[in-house]
Amino acid sequence: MNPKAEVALSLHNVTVRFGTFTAVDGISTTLRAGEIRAVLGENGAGKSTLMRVLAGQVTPASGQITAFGTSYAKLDADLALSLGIGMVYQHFMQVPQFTVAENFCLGLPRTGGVIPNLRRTAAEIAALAARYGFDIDPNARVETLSVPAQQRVEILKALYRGARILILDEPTAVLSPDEAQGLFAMVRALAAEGTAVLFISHKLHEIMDLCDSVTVIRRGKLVGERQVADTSEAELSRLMVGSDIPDLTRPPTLSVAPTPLLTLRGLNLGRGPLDLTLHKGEIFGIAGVDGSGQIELVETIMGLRRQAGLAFDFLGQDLTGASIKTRLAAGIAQIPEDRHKSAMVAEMSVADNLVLDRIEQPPFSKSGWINTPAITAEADRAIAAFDVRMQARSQPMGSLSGGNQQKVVLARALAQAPQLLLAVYPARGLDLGATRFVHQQLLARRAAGASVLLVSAELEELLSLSDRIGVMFDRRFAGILTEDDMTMANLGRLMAGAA
Amino acid sequence: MAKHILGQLAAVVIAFALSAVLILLAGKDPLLAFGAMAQSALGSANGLSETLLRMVPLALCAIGISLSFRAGVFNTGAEGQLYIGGVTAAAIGTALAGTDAFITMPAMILGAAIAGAFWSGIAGALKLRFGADELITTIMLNYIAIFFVGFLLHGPLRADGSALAQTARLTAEARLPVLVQGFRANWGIFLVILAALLASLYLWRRTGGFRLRVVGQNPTAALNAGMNLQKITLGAFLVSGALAGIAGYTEVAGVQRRMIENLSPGYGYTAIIVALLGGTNPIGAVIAAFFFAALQVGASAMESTAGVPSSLASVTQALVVLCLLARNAPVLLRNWLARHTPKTEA
Amino acid sequence: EVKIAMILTGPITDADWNSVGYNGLKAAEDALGATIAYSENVTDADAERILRDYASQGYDVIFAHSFSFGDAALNVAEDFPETVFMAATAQELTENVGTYSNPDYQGAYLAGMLAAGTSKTGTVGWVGGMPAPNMLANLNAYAAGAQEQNPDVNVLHTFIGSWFDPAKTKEAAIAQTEQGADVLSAQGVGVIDAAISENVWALGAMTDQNHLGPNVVLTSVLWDLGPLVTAVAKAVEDGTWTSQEWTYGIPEGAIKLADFHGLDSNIPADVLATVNAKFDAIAAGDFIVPLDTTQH
Amino acid sequence: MDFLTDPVFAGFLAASVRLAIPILLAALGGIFAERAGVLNIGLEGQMLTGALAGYAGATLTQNLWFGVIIAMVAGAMAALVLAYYAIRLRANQVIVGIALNLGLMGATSFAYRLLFGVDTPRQRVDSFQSLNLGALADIPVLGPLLFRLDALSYLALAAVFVSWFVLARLRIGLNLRAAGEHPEAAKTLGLNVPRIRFGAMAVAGALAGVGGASLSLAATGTFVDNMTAGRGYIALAILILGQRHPIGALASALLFGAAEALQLRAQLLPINIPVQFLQMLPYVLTIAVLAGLVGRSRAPAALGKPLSDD
Ligand SMILES: Nc1ncnc2c1ncn2[C@@H]1O[C@H](COP(=O)(O)OP(=O)(O)OP(=O)(O)O)[C@@H](O)[C@H]1O
Ligand SMILES: Nc1ncnc2c1ncn2[C@@H]1O[C@H](COP(=O)(O)OP(=O)(O)OP(=O)(O)O)[C@@H](O)[C@H]1O
Ligand SMILES: [Mg+2]
Ligand SMILES: [Mg+2]
Repeated sequence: MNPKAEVALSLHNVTVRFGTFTAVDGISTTLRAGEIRAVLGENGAGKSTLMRVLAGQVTPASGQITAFGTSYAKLDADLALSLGIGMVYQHFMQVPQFTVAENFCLGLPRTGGVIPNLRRTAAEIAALAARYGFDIDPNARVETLSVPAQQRVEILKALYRGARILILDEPTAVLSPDEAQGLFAMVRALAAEGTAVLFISHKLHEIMDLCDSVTVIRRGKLVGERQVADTSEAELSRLMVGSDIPDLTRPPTLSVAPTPLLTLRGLNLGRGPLDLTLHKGEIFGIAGVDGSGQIELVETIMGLRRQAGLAFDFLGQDLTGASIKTRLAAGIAQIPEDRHKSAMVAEMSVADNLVLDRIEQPPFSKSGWINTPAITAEADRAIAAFDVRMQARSQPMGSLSGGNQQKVVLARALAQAPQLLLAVYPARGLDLGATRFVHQQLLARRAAGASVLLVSAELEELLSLSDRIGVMFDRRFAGILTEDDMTMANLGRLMAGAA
Repeated sequence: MAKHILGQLAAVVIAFALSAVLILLAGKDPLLAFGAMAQSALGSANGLSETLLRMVPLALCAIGISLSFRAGVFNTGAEGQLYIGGVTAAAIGTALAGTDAFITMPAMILGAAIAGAFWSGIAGALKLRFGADELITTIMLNYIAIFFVGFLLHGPLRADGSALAQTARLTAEARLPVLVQGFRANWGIFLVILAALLASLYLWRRTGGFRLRVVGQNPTAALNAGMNLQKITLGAFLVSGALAGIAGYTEVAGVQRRMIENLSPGYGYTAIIVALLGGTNPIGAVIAAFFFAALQVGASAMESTAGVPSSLASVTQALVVLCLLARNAPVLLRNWLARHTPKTEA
Repeated sequence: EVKIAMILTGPITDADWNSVGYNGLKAAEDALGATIAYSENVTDADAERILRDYASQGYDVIFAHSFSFGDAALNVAEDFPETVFMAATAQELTENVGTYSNPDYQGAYLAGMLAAGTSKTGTVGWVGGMPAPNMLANLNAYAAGAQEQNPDVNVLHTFIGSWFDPAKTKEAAIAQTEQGADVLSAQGVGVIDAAISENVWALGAMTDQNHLGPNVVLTSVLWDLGPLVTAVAKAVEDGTWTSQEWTYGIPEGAIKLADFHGLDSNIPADVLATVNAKFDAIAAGDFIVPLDTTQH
Repeated sequence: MDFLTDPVFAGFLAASVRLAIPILLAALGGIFAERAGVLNIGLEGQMLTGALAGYAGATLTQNLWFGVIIAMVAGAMAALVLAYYAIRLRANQVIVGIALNLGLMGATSFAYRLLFGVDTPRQRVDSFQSLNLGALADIPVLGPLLFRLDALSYLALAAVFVSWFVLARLRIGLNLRAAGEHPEAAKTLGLNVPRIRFGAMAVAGALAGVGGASLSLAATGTFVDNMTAGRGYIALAILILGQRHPIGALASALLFGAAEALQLRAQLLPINIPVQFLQMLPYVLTIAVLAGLVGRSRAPAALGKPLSDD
């Protein structure tokens, strides 16, 4: 980055309030063309909110935004777009039922007048995609695309609109490391062309790898700004949390002979058989590029998906045709992939969400009558134990920041000390401290003799936690790695489909 | 809270001011009309009795609708369920003529509830089995119910020798007793209170109600939490149908004393407004039903006393609802003014 | 000065049953200088309350102008012995509940004769709302009249299943013309529209409906409730009112055929003569139109 | 195949179309509203408004087309009230819709009397008559289906294809659907979602208004209180049955119209089925088709939901 480059954006004392709550508190900073700036902070620190101010989605209570020399008290969506500010949201802003090209046409007169020229737009998309080495079918419906593909579409959409300031809100949360590297290459290329990039991530190594500078936010306030060259991961995490984060210690594998916990025979996800046995006291990692059958595997174990000819043995119990309720009662718990869809009721309180699957059990109810004090007590316990940051336990679940929602889901999954925990992307969107905390919880389950099926897109996470790793490709296991051959190289090879 | 009630009051006042303009346009006296309205709906023992009487079917249907909406079931079929419940109650009541009231009354209530639940259950089964949208099926089932009842009353259930399509008059044991001699309000009100209390307890204190709310708000999460979606959804259909069926019973046993072809002036549809005005809350539904009943009873008195055309009575009712719903309007106005008045900065 | 109230099932602008009631009320107002009041669109669920309302306001006589208001009138009458209630076709009579019939079936008989006599196809039609007793009486008398005129006549009838649905009524009538009906009895808005579009004859009902189809409405069966309302109110005022069935039909001059507006040239002269003779016979009491409310 | 040329069969086909047209127009209106994310329960009131306004406009100017235009404007205005509640006031769209239907039923009746009085006999306007297309009308099946209609019905059929084209091909259609599926995304792309929804509702009301006018200006030539007789609610069902697609709505409305035409004819046959069972036919058939053929249809994701804050 060129320190003499033109200033693309500067913020002066920007403050955002939601009611009485100050989400962003007097933040000032300056971003130059071609600079890649990381924005770092705990869950709920205010990163997304600040970015939404820039995209014209949130009106600041006070402060000033200067973009390419002109100052504004607030931006609206149109203005932000016309200034060349493009944002890729955590929740993608695409109409799932539309094709990629149709999504690109929305609100963009350049794509044709009364009748948008979809063919021309598709051709332009293809050309742009080719320039950045993306593989995107402009005529595919967005809902049929994988998550990384949707993200590429989002980025491409911002570029197509001529973004000169590109905001990426936790883009790597849904990407595998390889995919993340692809993204970084692209971001670097854009920066080289003069695009300023704001990059939000909870992964310090990514920041160290990609960014020029870092802005650290804590509880809405800017607590420090560093050049990446002049700082370290340790310093950044200290800045972010206010203290050091303890290292993760993984106790060694037990030396006793493994005892099976779950045996699946005759499993077939549509591309041939795959047998699976999970042992007590192990973390079994599942690697694979997105869409390799991980989710189907978890859904089958959970009973959400039925398959003929499957024999399901769980601790000597035959659960083949069992209902989800029976499986939960038998000690299987899950952290689902999409918490908004599958794991939370946004309108209900955090306390209610914490007992969603246990409401029938004592002490939360007795002969069908709900025991509110018991639920309150459980909520207080879980909120304290999992450090859920929120205003009140009666707060609707939907009003928590994403990271804190994830903690609630985790707390619920772990509450009954499950014998088998199906953890799908358990740390997605979590900050450093929270991620560390989740990992410790998984290890604690393992130490207690339970088994964890850990689905993750992050190979480091898998490598540091798993006892074995099953690598999925095309809905089958391409291989199962054990302690000795668990290496990045082997993982990468198998994930690509090599035998 | 106080501010909230004040706001509601202001809304009602505005609605009446608007109606007053229309009444003047019709060449009638608004003060006379509103006086008659207040007097006949709430201002006299008979008025209160009439309001309570009308509240019963509205409240029963609205409680059921509230429960079904909470479960994510858009049951707009209370009208038809009411007819089916009513005709069943009348059939049982006439069949048991002369039997002790201790047997007749429970039999009629139970019969009406089961019949209403059955009718609603058809829509439920179609939804679960074929994914048929209940908005369509319940609207269609309303028409079918009314034609079917017409068939029964013209044919098999018609009273001997009656020129009219109606069942025989219920004997005293089969009727719902009045609360106070000389007034029409009847024991149906106890059914309302009972239903509202049970429904509230169920919704907020019972695990079943908890599950119902979860299913209504996020079915996928409910599924993942091990809940039986089909059972809960069907249950919501059945319970709301049963309550509408009981509303049919109260009309037959308490008001008409037989089954007639035009049993309901759209109670089942009005109850949708009532349920939503009451915040899909059983107690709220009762309060809203009382309010709406008073409004309807009062509105018709505007016609009989002040000569206001009945069409304006419906306009007045609609205006009251619309003004109540416009509670965000003052905020909007303030924001608009704030945006459009130049700031004077020091 | 007598105070008269009336409750009606529909709007007074329907040019049908409710207009007849309203016009009767107006006639009594003019004739007696009476005070009148009325409520429209009264449902069966509301009837009792509104009757009670009028009674407690001191109205002397209250007309419950629907065959379905009988129960309500009987219930309220118990509590207001000083008030006179007139229910259209009540099931029973009491001290202060009288009843009045709907004698338009007498006119329907004549309409049937006219229809059968004018028809070239030998098929005539009749469209109504719901199979209520008064409608059935009308239909059966129409059919009987048609048969008297032409024993081989084919009388088609359709019930649309609700009281007001002009578009559906029109389609029901068109369906009848497709089966050959070339004269239609219009017991609801829409039939005359069908007659216009299919170029067949229509016979209006209740009020003179010629203006709705000047070229197709041969005549209308008129029902004038004025004499009845006036007579009842006068009797109440004079204290001579008695509980009974008040019948004001053709003999009393309440049912008539409307002017033909020049279309009588399309009716065979002999038919016209027979119909006129029949009218006179009914008026003189020499012929009693059969009252049949069964559904065939 | 003799029946194909049978005049009774031809009459049945033509009647099916005529009975379908008013419902079809309202259903098209409903589609515009719903695809943009607004639940338009108020179709019934908008139709009724159109029926009166069309009649009044045509009577006062002695011009049917002027009546149609007035009906569109009035229907649109009625819909915009609902839109204001739904979009600006974030009120529950179901209550507002039902309340407006109630209010408009009264208001149209009242307005009729203000305009035309109570005591004057009801006037009839010379309604739209079927166009004379000569030999075309005698083509088997197609003739009665397509070539015996009145001008307003051709307008309705044209509206089906125009609606389809607008929704599927035009930029405004794309924007409209985005507003119904993912308003937040639409907003981030600089689309003015409230404006789109207001526009969609205006179109919805205008179409429902013409639907109402087709009752007063084509079917009959007069206005009667509450003459829509629940067609606005039926249209809500028809549009779902048609999967919220204009062509689907056409097919569904025709099915409903055909069932109605059939039962009106079945009543004239010497069969011993109670009349009430014949009258049920259209409603039973609709359910049967929904369950048997159509099944689950996906509503726009944001249907009925108020926009999020700011
Ligand atoms: N519209 C809103 N209304 C009320 N509170 C809000 C709103 N949006 C955000 N907040 C609150 O503001 C705070 C900051 O949220 P924000 O999403 O900016 O955090 P974040 O730093 O992006 O967190 P994460 O790392 O979890 O994504 C949170 O406490 C959140 O609950
Ligand atoms: N009405 C509200 N009240 C309080 N907080 C809200 C409200 N609406 C949204 N929020 C919060 O605003 C924040 C902004 O959402 P954003 O799209 O950045 O997701 P996020 O919280 O980071 O979630 P995720 O990690 O799942 O992607 C979230 O924390 C959300 O919970
Ligand atoms: Mg965020
Ligand atoms: Mg997050």
